[in-house]
Amino acid sequence: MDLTTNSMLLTWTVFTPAIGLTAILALLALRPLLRLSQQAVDEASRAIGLMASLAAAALGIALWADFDSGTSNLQFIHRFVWMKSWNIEFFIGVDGLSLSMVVLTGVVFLAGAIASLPWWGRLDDHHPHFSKKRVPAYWILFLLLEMGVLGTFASQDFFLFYVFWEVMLLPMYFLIGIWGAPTRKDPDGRTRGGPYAAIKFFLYTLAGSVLMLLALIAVYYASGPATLADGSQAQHTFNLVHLTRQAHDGIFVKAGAILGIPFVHIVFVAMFLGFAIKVPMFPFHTWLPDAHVDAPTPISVILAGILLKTGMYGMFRFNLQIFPTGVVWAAWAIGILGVINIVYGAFVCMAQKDLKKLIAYSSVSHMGFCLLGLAALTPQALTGSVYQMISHGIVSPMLFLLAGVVYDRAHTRDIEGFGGLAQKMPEYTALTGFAFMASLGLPGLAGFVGEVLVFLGAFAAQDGIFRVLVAISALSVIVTAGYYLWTMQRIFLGPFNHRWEHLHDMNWRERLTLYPLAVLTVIMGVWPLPVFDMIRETLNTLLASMPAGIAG
Amino acid sequence: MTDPIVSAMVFYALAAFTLVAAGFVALSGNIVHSAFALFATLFGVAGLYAYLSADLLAVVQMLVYVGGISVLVLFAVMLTSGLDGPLTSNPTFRLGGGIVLMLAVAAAAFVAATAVPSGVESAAVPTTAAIGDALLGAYVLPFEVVSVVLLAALVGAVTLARGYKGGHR
Amino acid sequence: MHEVAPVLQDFPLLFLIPLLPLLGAVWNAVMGARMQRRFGNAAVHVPAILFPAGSFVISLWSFITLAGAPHGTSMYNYLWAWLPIGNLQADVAFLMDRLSGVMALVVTFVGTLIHVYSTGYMKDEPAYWRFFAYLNLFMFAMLVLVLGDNFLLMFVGWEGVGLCSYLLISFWWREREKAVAGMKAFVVNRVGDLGFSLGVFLLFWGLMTTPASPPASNHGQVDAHGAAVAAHGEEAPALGTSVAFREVEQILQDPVKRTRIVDRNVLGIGLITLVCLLLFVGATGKSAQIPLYTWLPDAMAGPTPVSALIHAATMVTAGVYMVARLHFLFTLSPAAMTVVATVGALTALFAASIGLFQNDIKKVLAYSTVSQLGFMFVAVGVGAYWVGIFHLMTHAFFKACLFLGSGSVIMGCHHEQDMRKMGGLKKLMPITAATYFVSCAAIAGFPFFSGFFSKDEILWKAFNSGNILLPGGGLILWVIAAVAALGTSFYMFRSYYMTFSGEYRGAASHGHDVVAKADGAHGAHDDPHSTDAHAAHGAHADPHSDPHAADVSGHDAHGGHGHLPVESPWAMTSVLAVLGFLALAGGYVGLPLLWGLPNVFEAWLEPVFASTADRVTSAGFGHGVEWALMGFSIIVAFGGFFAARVLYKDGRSPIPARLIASESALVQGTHRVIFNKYYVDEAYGFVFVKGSLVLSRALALWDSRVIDGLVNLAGTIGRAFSFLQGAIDRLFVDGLVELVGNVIQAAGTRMRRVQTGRIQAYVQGMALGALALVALAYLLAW
Amino acid sequence: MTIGLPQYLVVSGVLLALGLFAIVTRKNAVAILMGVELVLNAGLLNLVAFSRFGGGLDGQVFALFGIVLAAAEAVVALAIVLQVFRARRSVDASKACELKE
Repeated sequence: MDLTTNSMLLTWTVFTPAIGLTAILALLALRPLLRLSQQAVDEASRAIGLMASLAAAALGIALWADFDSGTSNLQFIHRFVWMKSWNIEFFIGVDGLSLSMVVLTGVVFLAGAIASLPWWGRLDDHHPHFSKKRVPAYWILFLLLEMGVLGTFASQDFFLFYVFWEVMLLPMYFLIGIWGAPTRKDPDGRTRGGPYAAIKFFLYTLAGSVLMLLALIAVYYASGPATLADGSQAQHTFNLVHLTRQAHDGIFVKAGAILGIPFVHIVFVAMFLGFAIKVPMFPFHTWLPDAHVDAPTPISVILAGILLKTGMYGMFRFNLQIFPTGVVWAAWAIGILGVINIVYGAFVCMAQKDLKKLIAYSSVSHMGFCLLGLAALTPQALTGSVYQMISHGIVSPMLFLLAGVVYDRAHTRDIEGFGGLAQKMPEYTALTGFAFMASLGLPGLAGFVGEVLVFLGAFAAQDGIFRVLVAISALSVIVTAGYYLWTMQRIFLGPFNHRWEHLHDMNWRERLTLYPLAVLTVIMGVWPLPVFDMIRETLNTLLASMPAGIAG
Repeated sequence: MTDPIVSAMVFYALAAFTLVAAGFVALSGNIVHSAFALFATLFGVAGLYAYLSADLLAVVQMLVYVGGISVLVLFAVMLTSGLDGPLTSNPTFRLGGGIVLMLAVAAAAFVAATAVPSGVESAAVPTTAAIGDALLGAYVLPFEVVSVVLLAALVGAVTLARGYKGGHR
Repeated sequence: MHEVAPVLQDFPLLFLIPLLPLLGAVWNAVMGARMQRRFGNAAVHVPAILFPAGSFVISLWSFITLAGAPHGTSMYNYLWAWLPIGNLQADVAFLMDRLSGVMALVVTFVGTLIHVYSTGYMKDEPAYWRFFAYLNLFMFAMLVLVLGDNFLLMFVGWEGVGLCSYLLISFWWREREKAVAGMKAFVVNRVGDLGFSLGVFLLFWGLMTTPASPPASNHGQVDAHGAAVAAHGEEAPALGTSVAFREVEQILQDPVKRTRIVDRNVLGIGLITLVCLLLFVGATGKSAQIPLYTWLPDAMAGPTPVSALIHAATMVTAGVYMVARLHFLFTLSPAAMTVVATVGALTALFAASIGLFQNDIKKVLAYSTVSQLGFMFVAVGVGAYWVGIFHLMTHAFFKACLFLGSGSVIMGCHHEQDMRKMGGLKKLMPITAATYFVSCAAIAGFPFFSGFFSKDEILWKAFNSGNILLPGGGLILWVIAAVAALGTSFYMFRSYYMTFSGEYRGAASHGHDVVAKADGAHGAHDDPHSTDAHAAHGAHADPHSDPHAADVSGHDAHGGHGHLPVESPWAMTSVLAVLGFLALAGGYVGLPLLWGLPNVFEAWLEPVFASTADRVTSAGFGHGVEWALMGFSIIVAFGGFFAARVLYKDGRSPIPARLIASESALVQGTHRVIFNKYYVDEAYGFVFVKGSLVLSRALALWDSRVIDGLVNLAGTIGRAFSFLQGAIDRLFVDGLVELVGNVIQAAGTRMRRVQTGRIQAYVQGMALGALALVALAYLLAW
Repeated sequence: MTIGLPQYLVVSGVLLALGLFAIVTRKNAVAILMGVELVLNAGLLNLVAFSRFGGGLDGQVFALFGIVLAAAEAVVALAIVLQVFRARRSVDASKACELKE
């Protein structure tokens, strides 16, 4: 499979945000020259930011348009030697799995961008809306984040992946820290707020990526010789395609044990933990609710919509592709942790008082399905897991945008504080109802397809335990319905709470983001075929690399 | 060649004369006495040079030291001690330390002297021509440098002695 | 048993049947509010009725072409592949065979009628458009369920109707308990759906992993977890993997494959039995059988047309349809059939007993629905599938008529649902009364009414069934069912007489405030458990109770004038008339063979269940027994009727009041228990709802305290450690450096005194130094 | 007893001792200079003695240079002493100790 550069379209997609970024910077630099007012600069940077994310989304769709779903090898490759001394190449390429994530990133970032626009005049001054604070800086970081994420999904070189992984991490810290909620003391005296959440998020993910770095180095030194882009021979390689081929020839099995633990196991676990923190998996999930509660709406949209998927994507691309035996070895552990994610997340949701925290924990629960799907290793389960990633990537942004709608007006997210809102905001109620139904997996909407495939695939797995796991996690279907409807009940139904007399229904900016996502949810629920075509070949090759007797 | 005993006797006489004069220089309470004792010491040393058949040196010693420097010292004594009282401005202090130091050095000299193997006595030959050759032969560079030093000293002494235009600062 | 290969005849318009109501729903949802504001109600309900009517026409057309087609053919319409992954092939395809044809007709016909009825009932409702949007959406979901070609598509309809019932029950969401009732319905349905989906997964897995060909070499034993241990070599070709009903049916028709799958067991129970039981759990959720019935009585919080359409005619019958549709599975496991039948019978009796004492007219009808569904499950349980469907159809007619009748009564009495505040409506609302009576007769099983034919057939089939593993076979079922039938006819006529006979007890006219108030007061302080007498001795006794009306009717005023109940508008009464007629004549489609008359209904459904007909055995009782049973059921019907008539007609007899007021603790106790629905609701509420709340609160606390705590602890430990390190650094390392500095400085100050400024001291020092050197050199040399 | 090198060395040693004594104990700056002269002469004497006993003429040439330098040194030293005297009206060495620490 030749890996020479054959198209620049992907590079354009990944670096369009960078172009937008530099445009804003240039604008700032030229500001004194052009004597621009602060207002003009804000408007311009918003326009540039919007254009950049629109372009990225359009390019993503273009990529999908002429993506040949018949083959599983990489397409739109752009590869050249980056650091000769360390055999590191700038190597980006897309197969079905990466492409799905790139397209999803484009869509969600576009939604995030639109949601970051100010509120067209409805803002009261004593609640400074985040979209009016330090606008150019916001958009620069926003586009940097987008570039980081697109790069993460497109890179096929382990080192480059790690670089983009870190690039993705940094702007997120500032976006949550500066534009998030101000620091406050929550009822039991602990300091919470944007900065706290940002630090917690940053350190937590950084700890994970440190583990990943160690694994990266271990893999590099255990890898065999390979040819670089410029044809020269390299002793070791970061190139993912070569690494996969070498892994399948058993090079890592022969690699020496580290600290007495077999190489494959320890590297697998290190990488897995690095990604598990991002998913988030059960014991490492406590950063998610804090990050969501205190992040501004568009940022928690992106955080839930995309950043959680980078963790799962990492597991598919690295843990499953390079260490298939590792996944088989750890299948029980991943499965059980996935189920804990599902059931534990669902039950904790039931007791949440804060709407965003509830949605955050529901994300934890839904990502548990992806873990269970990955562990089951059958075609349906894997497809279900990837599909759940995509559908959750559409539904959870909708949920967070909806949470944003009510927060922008009422400045509180306390579920108990509302009541009978349907009377004042009927359209908003309808949409939230729709989003809740999609999220709890009503058949015919996006949520259901992922769930049913994971259940079906896990049930048909080789190992008996998965049948037990499915039975337990199916319990979450009821609990999820419970907490969503209970929330629906407390906020929208019942007698009207006259404290919210001043609330008004949705404005055009909110409709612009929510209705497209709603239509997308329906399409993905009713007609999942195009997405299946996209990811089918990749998953087949991943499964084909399974040790004999596992491929279900 | 004269009888060795007599020559020894001459040597000892010279040595004793020089040392006694030096003792006066060091120990006399009166600065003027010291000055004149200095004259005598230098004179004694010149004698010793002669005894050592270093004839040019003896003469030069007589010219430079006895004629020049001691007179200069006398001048200095006369210029500086007249004002503040009697000429006995030559008090000694920390006598103890000085005596101890003297005795120690003398002892060291004795020890060193006895330890040094007495080389063979070279013939008493007039040395002036040889020294002249040496001065302009092997030692031409030191000869020139010495002249420069003398000039510098001359100039230095003149400027110092004349003092500064604005009086001393 | 002749093998009928299913012939698929393409009928391109089939997908329109579910699609039209969907279009109606979308149209009303989007445009409804505006249309209603600008053009009034008509603009809303005209499209809302036309779309379902259109789908009724198409389903009728398809039904007719189906009738014309040869045996075993079914109308098929493939749209697109929905979930084509690996060996899973679930696609969006609609199939109308004879069974789903009947169901589609019933759904669309009754549905359209109820739409018409709703125009009258909901006339002055501000959210008129939203109601019709939801109704259309429900029709769409129900039709997807009925016409779905495979499990997953049926599941879409399955949960879709659950959603619509949630939306419609909590239609008047302003009152809190109505919203809560909706939520309860959805969650309980969801529990059932969980069972259904697990059953589907188990079936899919079972089919996929059971080796088709009997393994050659070893013992071919399948281990406990069902993992195919068969061929160690290549993977034996599985039975085939499909979720489409007809394909699974075809697989199970092949005797070799059938034996392979039947004798396979999982966790000690037969695979097929486990699948059927799980699917039946889904059915109990949807069709409100024990134990998941608690949501139906609360569902009465929804508007009455909703109760009629969803909670009587269509949605609740989905469970029965599902069992009938999967007859090829259920007949493979007698155990499952027995469970279905017994649960059905028990539910019938249980619901009937509760129905005896309800005072809210809709609650009575709700429990009667649960009871009638129990009958249907008895039918499909014993393998008499066509009877079950037949009863389903007739029940749809007369129960819808009863509900709509109660609807017009409620509207007439200004939204009063308590029967004790009604009475004497026969004179005031003649049509409603008439249709109500006909339907009561039908449900009770009066001869020549539709209910008689279907229910009697069920009793006979139960009595005569050979598949039941209970001791004495169908006998027990028959006994329970008979008692339930007796209860049914009693409480139905009780409700008839309390509502329509005697004097109007409602807070009718202003003129007679005194009486009304007295009456009202009278009513007010009578809390529920003291109003009804209860026949203490045993369930079998001839239960008769005294309507509260008795002690009041005596001095009741002669029915005041003013806001007296008035007959409902024609839109509602016409529908009542149609349904009343069907309640009367509906039965003639399925006349009993005993009478030598052609049974059209059974003939129609026979090919559908042909493939499994041989497995349904009968206990071999002769016609004589059948005649006897038919006679007995007539006696039961009239018995219930007369008892109710004696006790409740015109509120004359004092027995009910006296029984209620009787001091004996036993009577009081049992009455209170039964009246409060055996406290099942409260038990569920306490165990499940409260339990999960407590668990979730505990987990949330644990999450924020322990796990988050650990993370923060890691943070604080990090901070403490760095502080410690800072201290060490400051004290030791820094300390040493300063120490060195100080030492040097001290030494320096002491050395300074040496600089006395006196030259001689320096010379002396130098001399001594030189001297020391000389001495040293001397010493060393020496 | 013939006069050998040790005798000359003893003489110069004693001369050196007396010179040092003068330098160290005399308060009067000029007396100190006298002491310096004595020390210089002790050194020269040694030079000449060694040139006589075994050394070539070098010793004497050095002694010659030594004398010349001693002269220059004395001139400069006395000029300084005169300046000190002019500045302080006294040549008491022990008083002129401002340069101390």
